[in-house]
Amino acid sequence: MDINVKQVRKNAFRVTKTRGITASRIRIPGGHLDADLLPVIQRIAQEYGDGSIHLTVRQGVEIPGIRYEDMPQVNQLLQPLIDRMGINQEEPGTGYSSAGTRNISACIGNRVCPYGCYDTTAFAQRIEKAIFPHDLHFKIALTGCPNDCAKVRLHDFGIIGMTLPQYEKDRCVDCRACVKACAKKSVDALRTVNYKVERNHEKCIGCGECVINCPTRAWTRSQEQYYRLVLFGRTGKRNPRLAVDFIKWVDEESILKIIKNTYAYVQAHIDPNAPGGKEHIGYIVDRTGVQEYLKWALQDVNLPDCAEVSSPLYWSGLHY
Amino acid sequence: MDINVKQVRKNAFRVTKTRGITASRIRIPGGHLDADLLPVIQRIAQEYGDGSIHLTVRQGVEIPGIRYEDMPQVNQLLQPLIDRMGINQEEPGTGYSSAGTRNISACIGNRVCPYGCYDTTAFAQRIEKAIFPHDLHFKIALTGCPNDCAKVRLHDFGIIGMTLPQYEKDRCVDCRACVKACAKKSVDALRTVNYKVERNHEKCIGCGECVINCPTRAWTRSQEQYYRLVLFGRTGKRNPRLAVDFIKWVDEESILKIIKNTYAYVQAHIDPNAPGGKEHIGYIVDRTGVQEYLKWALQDVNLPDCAEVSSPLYWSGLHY
Amino acid sequence: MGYRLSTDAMNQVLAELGKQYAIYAPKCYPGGNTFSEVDCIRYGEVHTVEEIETERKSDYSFKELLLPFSETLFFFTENTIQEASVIEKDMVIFLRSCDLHAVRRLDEIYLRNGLPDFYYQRLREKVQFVLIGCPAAFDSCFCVDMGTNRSDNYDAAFELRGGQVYMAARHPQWEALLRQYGEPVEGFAPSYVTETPTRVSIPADLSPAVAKSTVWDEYDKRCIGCGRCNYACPTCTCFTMQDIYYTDNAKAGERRRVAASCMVDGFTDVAGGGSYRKKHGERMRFKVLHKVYDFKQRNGYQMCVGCGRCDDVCPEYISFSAILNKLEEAMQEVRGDGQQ
Amino acid sequence: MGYRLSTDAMNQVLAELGKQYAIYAPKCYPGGNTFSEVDCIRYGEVHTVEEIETERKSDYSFKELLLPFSETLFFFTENTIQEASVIEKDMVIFLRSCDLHAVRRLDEIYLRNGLPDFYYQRLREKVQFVLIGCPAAFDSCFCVDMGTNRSDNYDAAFELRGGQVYMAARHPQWEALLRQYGEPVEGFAPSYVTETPTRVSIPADLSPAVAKSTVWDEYDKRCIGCGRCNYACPTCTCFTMQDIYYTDNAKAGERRRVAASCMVDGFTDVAGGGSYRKKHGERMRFKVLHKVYDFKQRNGYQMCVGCGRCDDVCPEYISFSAILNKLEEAMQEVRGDGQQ
Amino acid sequence: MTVSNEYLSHWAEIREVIPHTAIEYTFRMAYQGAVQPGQFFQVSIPKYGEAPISVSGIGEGTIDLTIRRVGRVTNEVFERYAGERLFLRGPYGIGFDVELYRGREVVIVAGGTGVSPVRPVIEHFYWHPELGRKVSLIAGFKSREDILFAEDFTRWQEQMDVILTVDNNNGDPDLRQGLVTEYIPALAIADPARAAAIVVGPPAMMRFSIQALLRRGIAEENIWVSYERKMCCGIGKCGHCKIDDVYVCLDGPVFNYTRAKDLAD
Amino acid sequence: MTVSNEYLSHWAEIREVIPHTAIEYTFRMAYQGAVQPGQFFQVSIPKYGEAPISVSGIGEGTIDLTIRRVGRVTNEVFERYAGERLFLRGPYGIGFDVELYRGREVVIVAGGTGVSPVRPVIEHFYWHPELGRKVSLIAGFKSREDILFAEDFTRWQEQMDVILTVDNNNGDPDLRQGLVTEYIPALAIADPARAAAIVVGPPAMMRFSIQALLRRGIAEENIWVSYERKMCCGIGKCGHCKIDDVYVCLDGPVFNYTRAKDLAD
Repeated sequence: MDINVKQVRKNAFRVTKTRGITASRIRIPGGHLDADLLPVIQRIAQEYGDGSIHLTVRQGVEIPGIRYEDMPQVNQLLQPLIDRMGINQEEPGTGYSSAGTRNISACIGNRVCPYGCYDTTAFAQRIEKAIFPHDLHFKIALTGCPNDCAKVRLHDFGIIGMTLPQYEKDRCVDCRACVKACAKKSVDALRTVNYKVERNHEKCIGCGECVINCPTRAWTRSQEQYYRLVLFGRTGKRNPRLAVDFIKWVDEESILKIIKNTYAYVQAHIDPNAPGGKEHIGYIVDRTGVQEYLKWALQDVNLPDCAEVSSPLYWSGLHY
Repeated sequence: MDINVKQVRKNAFRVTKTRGITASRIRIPGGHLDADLLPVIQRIAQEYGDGSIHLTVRQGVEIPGIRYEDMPQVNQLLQPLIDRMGINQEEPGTGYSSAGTRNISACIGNRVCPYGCYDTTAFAQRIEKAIFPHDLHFKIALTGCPNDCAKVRLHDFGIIGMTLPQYEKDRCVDCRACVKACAKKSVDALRTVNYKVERNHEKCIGCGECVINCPTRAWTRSQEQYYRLVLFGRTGKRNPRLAVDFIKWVDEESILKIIKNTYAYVQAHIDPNAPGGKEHIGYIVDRTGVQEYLKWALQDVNLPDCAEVSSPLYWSGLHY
Repeated sequence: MGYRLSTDAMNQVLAELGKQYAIYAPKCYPGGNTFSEVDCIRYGEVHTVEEIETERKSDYSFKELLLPFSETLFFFTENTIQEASVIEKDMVIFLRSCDLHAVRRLDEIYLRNGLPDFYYQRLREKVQFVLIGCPAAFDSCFCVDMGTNRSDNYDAAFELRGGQVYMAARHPQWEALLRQYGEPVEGFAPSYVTETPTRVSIPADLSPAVAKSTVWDEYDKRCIGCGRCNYACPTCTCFTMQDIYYTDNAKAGERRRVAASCMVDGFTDVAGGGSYRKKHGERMRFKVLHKVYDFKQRNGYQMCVGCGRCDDVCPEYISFSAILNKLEEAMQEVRGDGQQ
Repeated sequence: MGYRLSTDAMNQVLAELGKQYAIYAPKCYPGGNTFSEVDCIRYGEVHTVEEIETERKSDYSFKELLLPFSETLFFFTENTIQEASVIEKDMVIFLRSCDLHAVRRLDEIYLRNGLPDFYYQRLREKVQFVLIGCPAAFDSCFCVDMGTNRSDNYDAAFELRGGQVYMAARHPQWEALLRQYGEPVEGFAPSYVTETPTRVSIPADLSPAVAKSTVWDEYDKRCIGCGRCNYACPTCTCFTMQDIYYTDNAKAGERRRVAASCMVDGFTDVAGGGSYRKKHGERMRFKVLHKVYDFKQRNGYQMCVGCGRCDDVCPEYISFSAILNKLEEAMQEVRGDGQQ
Repeated sequence: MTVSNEYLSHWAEIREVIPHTAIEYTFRMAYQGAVQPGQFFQVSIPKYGEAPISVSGIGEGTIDLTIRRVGRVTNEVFERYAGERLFLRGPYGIGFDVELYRGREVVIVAGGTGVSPVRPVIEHFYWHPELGRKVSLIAGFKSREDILFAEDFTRWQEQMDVILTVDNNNGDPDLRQGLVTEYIPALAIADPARAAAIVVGPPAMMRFSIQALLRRGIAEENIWVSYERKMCCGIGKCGHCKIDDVYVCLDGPVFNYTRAKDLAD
Repeated sequence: MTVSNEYLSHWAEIREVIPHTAIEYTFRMAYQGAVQPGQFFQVSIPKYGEAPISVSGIGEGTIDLTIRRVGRVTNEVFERYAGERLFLRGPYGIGFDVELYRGREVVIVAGGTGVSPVRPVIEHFYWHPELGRKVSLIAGFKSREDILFAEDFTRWQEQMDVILTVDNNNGDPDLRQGLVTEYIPALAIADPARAAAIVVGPPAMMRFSIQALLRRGIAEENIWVSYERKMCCGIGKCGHCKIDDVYVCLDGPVFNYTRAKDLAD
């Protein structure tokens, strides 16, 4: 069996622990798919795999138990998934064109969740379109609100939905539902002054608890959807760490641009001898300095006026 | 429409943002399922949902677009999933008996991944059996190795697989593959002394890179599977934080017992007025003090001799 | 006499009316609801037919036009009191039959129950009502059972049929306008609902004794006491007074009244820390009996108009109509009927 | 003469043999492989038939019994040198035909190529070989094409057939044992493979000129230079010397030799920092030609025995047999045949 | 039709401030007009708020308002002195009709600030003993420090059966000890069937006192109670005082027990 | 059959230590036995290791081992002084057969430490000029400080054409400047067809020198080279010195170019 494992990996198959056996990794940006695609997955699993599937922690589907020889057939069968999910592809019928940039993760977002501040899946798909295929090992995750169910703070780019609460004073009846909710469930950014509510904008994390708990629509959501962009969280053996806040109240366009800029930055600075071509961006930033990164990241980015850029950026976490 | 939303939630349906519409949340402990169950999911999505599904960040499946009225029918249809996944249930045909304790997450583990130190899915299923159904909001995640692809450090219980590398000196040919791999990809815990390798046990994180890179089987895995148990990581609005190391080189039985002990601890100490009955364990520990928690957690736990218990425990993270 | 108008023509009518009136109708506020990208339908000033939301029920009623959620009564300076002034224009309010029935309830309380309310009355006198024809009930509506499905005491009637506007007017000046912009239609009468998906029946022998039923206990747990049902209700009219001095200059200030809810903590607080109906089930009982018993005892007809907004707005999916339908059983329980 | 024995009887034979011999055979080391819960099959001492792994190919060969991965040659004290002693017992090694052929290659190098090797020879003289009958080839085997599928120069032959042991012995004492514990079987001969799933063909005109082919370039990227292919190969015999002084007492120490790999960095290092074959493709070319050209040039027969272990063990799934099958094309390329 | 703005208050001068306890003062206000015992005024200080306060005394050109310092408005009221002004509107509600008690034995049971609304009734019979037959007064307070109208009680004792009880009298011979209900059974009532009773105080105290009075043979229709609610409007609009189909501000605060007994909060 | 243990070394006394550069010394060892120029010994210090070292001089009862301090063993060797001992085994391999050069013009091109193995050949013709015809020596070093056997060069110049070149002579008139190959074209060779050449040095230097010599008309079969490999065993076992089907330790280190030219590393 002569297999170019680098090509196998690039083609989104895995080199498994079992000799001769691979696994197919299906991208599902944002985790959402039409149920009529399930038979496609089932067929691959049953005809070429071991009949089981694994829903991955990045919300892809991994089909184990596939023989390397069967990769071309599996790639053929994957095509409807690739087409329907709108995955950029170099050549139809050849499966995924890259695997370095991981499936873009997202909580279920505002399609379903009451807390979600935006359509996480749609934004995930938009990012996917903009950056995939790419061999660089980027992990991007989106979460609908500061509850961060998607745990984006352990990804390279964590995108946290926010709403800028709009307060219509004349609809407020001083029931204090917002104030209590903010204190109990969020960051205690609301105070009652003269029976009306004052929001501490610096403290506010844009979670929308005030809106959710307001019985009169005195609090409503901003038409604009905002985000907190957090950077370079990671797990891993040496220094697992939380992402740090980069920009609060940032917009979708800026995030897209910053991500693309970061690809350029990493391509320019990655250690060419990194094992498996993987070097976590965090280590690259350690080497170049944060300022160099920021120079690249913010190039040609037009931040909204309300955006708050954190500076300087410090990461900590555990060190082994 | 008169719906007891507490019962809806307990029954693992969601109160969505859309009036009258719920979503069914399918538990898939460890994320692994037989592909022949996919038609069950598909049928629910197509007959009762909106035809789409969401693979959740906890590796369950969420079927959106279901009318509350249809919950009983959906529960009937869910039965094969519940049976085949071995989910403890109070009464057949009534769906899930609880939802507080979340689906147990796990990376693909050693069924597939070369780095995996144990069968994450099997352990996840074992924990599921031991603790579900339960209304307490516990998040448990397992990852096969210290790479922590499952990002367990943002869960209440993070279980990180480890192997205790066994060194057969007489098979070592001083190729230094292990030393280089450990330095480059892990924690640099290996040193060459007299052409043989010395492992710094205090530093070693049990990732198995030495074993994986050894060309002669001088390094092999321990028969015993060990774990690092990390505690009370969380996302959330107020104080997202990484889990802290609790016990290194701990065994499966002890972990199970500690988790069960923690349920008892939380039941005894949770704020009865917590919003939605949810209070993160971390806040309870803040209130009772770590020592009180440890007293409960370690009750009747027989740790293996090699287990290293961290003390004291400090969490940090971001504060908003 | 009815008239048919194109939407363009109707917009001209509205423009004409706009000279004298501020015109309010249910309106879509995109993304203006609690959850992300969910619209809110509530009352706002409109200038065109297109702005009038006729497909969806308004989440909040017209009530807030007559009894604003927050209304300044007086302005104070050091030594003077200045009554807040009323809006200058007259007002046209588009509403459905149930809401038009609700107007009578508001009037009952604010014009007749004790002394008349100065602020309500001065506004009320400026209002003309346009009935929105209501061809079909929404899921939670139960106007037919409450007898509020049909109204004749409108100043005008309005209905969209097949992209065209149908109007009838009792107001002579308006009639003239319609004649100018529309064409007469024989026999136009606004549609009204004759059956509703939700049905309610209220026991004939309902009495305060029902308070002792266990039916209310369920709501101790289910109800979160948020007050949405009250704020959305077109007949709930309670308020609380607030006096403030301005942050910018404590010598000046105002007295306001804001909508109050009998479901929300603090409603029954008395001086010194006492309060009544601490349990949410008790509040629910109070509210329900107010709507379908007390008011009727006092005024001879039911307060609840069956619009179903309380059901629609409840985040806990507590259904008011479902409670009404439990009253029979609750009465049996307190009478000692049934199983025992 | 062949014998059939029950496994119990065979275990008694082994027990008898165990008095004189340390018996080595491929053995399953549960979870002993690189990846979690994957068994490793390699050589170890056995005492029962059940311990002998006959179903799976051993990941590592018998080689390490004759040429341990790490072997102490001398012990040193301040002024003395003490030759390491040899194991006391004689040795029986169970192996398949391919490996038995490999023994000849080891002998070729260690007994004949230059001066004989003292350490090898003194071990080699203690060894008896038991051929394991090989009824079917594994996926990566290509012994037939290498002519190593059949061996007759065994001291005994062994095969499990339907749960029973079949043995034949050339060693007179063993014959006696078999007669004692087993029953004679006419015409027993150990099975051997006659076809393999993997086929190889080596160009008749293969020459060092093939070094210039571009076929090797692929391995610059694919090969990681880990040496597994060498360590697993039954015919790779290179070693490196190591002298150490003990950590506990620097006055004492030892000289060892450890297995070396021509694929691993450092193999060709010379004093002062120079080295040869820096590119992994060059190393691959060197190894391949060593196995299927150089050795034959020197000794008249191919070194490679076609066991396929190098294919099985390569973490990068580089197939040695696939390379052999590319040699024809590579030769065409350097000859200037084919497309141009 | 233009209606008058009932929410408009009018300045009234503070004639006298009579402290009872640290947090309870009586403000004697200049006031002209008819007032019934048990009625209430909306007392306010612009920018601080408005609060319903029972009339605790009716004088010549004055009314007494006994105010407990418990919140924003009352805090601010306590900053006012004689000669300064408060805003008033009212009186509102239906009070005690003293004519109903003419010539009858009257038992008054009051707890804490519940003494305020009944004080004008007591005063009425104190100053017009000829109109009554016999007044028995049981008043309960938490402690000696909480007693309101202490001097009045001393005065009232001259003419009436006065039982002044506190939770713990600490041996003070002037005070009884225990709940007001404990003193009802022993009360000297000559003709319970015709006797009238007035009960004002916290809900539990009222409930048990009424039970005790009924056991003494006092008829339901001869018992009156006064309800405390935090009215915002005083005119049947704001809803805070509604109990069942009753608006306390319009239909009370004083109710005959035959009506009150069915009211469920 | 018992074989002797070829891996056993034997003590040999250091007679003299001759420093050349900071890191290159010649150790003159007591030694009895036949040695060919170009052969090598395995030199070791127990517990430190063993290294193959070419013979750089053959004397009466001595051999010279010129050692560069580059690693564990050689570091340790440098700690030894005259009178102390080193372990030796060997000689191994096939060296230069000086008989082949008898009466012929001999061109010797050596680079760096490549001078060591050819030194015995040079010495042979220096001490026995009657056996040769003419020896031309081109030796290249990095710099003046790297020159080995500097005094020998001075001595050899008496009898031979010696070109001593360094990368940069910094104006030193005793030294040439540039690569050894640059001096081959101008070399005086009377009868290239019969001349013999010896080339020893780094791979690239050897490759280009041979090309230059061939261009001068020296026949392939008259060129000899010596290969440097880090043998562990010296006896055809350890594999480190194998090139194609050749074991440098057995079949070399000295090869005729007709054999060497096909060897590919």
